[in-house]
Amino acid sequence: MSNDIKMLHTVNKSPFERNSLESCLRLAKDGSAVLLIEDAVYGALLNTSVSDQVAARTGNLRVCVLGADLNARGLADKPLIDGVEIVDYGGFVDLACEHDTVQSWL
Amino acid sequence: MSNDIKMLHTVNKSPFERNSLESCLRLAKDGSAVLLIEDAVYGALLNTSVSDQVAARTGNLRVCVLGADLNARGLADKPLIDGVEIVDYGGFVDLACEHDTVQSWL
Amino acid sequence: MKFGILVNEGPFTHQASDSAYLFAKAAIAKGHEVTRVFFYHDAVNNSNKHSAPQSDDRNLVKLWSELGTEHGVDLVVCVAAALRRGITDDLLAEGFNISGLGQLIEVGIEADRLVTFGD
Amino acid sequence: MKFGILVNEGPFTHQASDSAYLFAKAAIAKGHEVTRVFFYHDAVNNSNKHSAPQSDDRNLVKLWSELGTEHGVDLVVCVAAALRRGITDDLLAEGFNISGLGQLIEVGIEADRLVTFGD
Amino acid sequence: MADDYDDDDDGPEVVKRFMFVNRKAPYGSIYALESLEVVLISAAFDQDVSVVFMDDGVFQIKKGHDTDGINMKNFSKTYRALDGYDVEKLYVEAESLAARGLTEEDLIVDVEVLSSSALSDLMNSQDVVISA
Amino acid sequence: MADDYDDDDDGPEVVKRFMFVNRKAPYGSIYALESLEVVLISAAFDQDVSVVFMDDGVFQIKKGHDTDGINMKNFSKTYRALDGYDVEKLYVEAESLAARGLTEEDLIVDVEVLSSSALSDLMNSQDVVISA
Repeated sequence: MSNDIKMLHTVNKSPFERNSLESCLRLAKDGSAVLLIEDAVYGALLNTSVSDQVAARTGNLRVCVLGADLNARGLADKPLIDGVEIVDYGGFVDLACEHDTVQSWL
Repeated sequence: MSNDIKMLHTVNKSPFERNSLESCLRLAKDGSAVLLIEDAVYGALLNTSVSDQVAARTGNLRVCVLGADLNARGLADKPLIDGVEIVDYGGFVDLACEHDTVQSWL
Repeated sequence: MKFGILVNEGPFTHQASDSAYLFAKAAIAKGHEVTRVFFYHDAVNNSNKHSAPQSDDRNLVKLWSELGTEHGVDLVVCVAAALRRGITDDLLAEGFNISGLGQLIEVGIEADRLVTFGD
Repeated sequence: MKFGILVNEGPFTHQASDSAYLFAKAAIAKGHEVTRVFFYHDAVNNSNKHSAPQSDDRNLVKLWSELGTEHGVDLVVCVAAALRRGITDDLLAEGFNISGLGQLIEVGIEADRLVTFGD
Repeated sequence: MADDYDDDDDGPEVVKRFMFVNRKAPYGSIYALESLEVVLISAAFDQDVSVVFMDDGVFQIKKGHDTDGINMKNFSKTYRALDGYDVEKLYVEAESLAARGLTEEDLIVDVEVLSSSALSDLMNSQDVVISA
Repeated sequence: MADDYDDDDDGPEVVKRFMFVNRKAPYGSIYALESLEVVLISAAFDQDVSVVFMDDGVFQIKKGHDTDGINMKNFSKTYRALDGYDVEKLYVEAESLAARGLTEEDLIVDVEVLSSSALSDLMNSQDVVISA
């Protein structure tokens, strides 16, 4: 579309429990950013039953994960999917600024 | 196990949104009853992406669905999976009496 | 048969409280006893007497109060969960009382069945 | 940049209110403006001044109040959602005000970004 | 307490593209009902409003709701009133319908059924996206 | 307001088998923390208590929680204190661990790892099952 804007998608639910990450990945357009926060940070882990689903989009989406939520859940020592960036709350704010619209997948 | 009791499992979440029906079906022992209430009544419908998962257990589980919740959601006209029984709130109470323990999959 | 009921969610936001209420009513209608309803987590908000839903909507706080007073159902609001969420004695509708989590374990022991409604 | 924030859940039960608060703080720390936080659905419970979490836990109601008064953030509690849930003017912590849903659309129009936190 | 409705005259002049995304089933939680209330209010602001039903949100507009047995208000007719508020752009994701065994015939309002990919394009043309 | 803890002496004499089933991730919602509070109280009643971690509940007992960055209380050490309350029967579903890329080494407490089928048998021997 000619009037395309840049979108930041946030997801906050565990991909093992709910379908919100799956729906976000289905609808997020190439070139968009996806930020995993709260219980969605589990979606950034390597070697889980949902890793492949996320890894399949890291080539054409910018996938980020909130470090504070990763650390809270004791995941600092766990390998993440290749290409996933860790950001802090300031980075979350920057992402929101850099994109025209923020959509939350609740 | 020798001290086996009879269980009623209730599920109240949509199987399209959450994993609770799937977990319930994985853990429910043959001979138990499963009652679908609230948004879980969608799990009783035929011809959906989760119908097969439920139909695979109707042979060895008693699967019931709360009629009041089906009707609320406009599903009275929709075909249900073979073997699924519709019960009313009185039937819910009876099921709870007939089984020794009630487990809610929230 | 003696039923205990555990409710985990506040009124309106989730159907849990509605379902619990209709289950309790059906059990009483069938001649069973509902000895206690325990309100935990956000369910403590079921006791807020200021709840004023639209006139064509059900008023769950009032329905629970009536059930409690008419049928002698003990409506227990968990003190720890209530403190966190700002539910104080001043806010309690008729029939509700604030007490400890021990009341949940107790009804689990004493009732024939404990049925949970939540999110 | 001007941010509007929509919060959909009460304090404690879901992390949404915590995340929204930390996002608002980070935005302000970076020199942005948070013009309004709109509390909808169960988020109206964020304004209950009687909330008394354990002493070693965060007190979200207080944190929001401070953010509102220190940084001029308009803390709007939706009137329709509040009525249903029994949140009255008497319960409001400092800095919160009850107003209509129009305030949400208005901040959506006026802010550069609207960011939602919910369940 | 302020009035729930703002006068059109008081509204800001900017016209933004607002999209409301409904992904949750009705009655099991209040999000469907309270989100509909936001859509109705938005109509008073003369913005460019779209409403999307996807995932379990498609169940919100299933025909034939009858809530007598659960003691809750049946608000499904309100979707039919959206037209009267000039909220005319209603979209449904085709994949969500199919997974739930539904077709357009099952829906209480006229909608435009879009593929995921077409819906994705539409989302990427919005200024504000509100979901619950 | 009643005291949060009942004296052992006042408790009923019946011993029932109580199972607490934890299926939700910590911090994203309060269920993990408030459910742990119920388990602790149950210890005062001299019942036969089991605690199960399955689905996202296994994340509750992942090692190394550090909640400084989210301003929430880290309650994971309390699971290690359960032993002191004579709550010793902790079970984890093997399938849940595997799907999440975790092993017993990742857990902060000693648990018995059970297959779905063994866990199913255990559930079917309980008098009261409480989940949140």
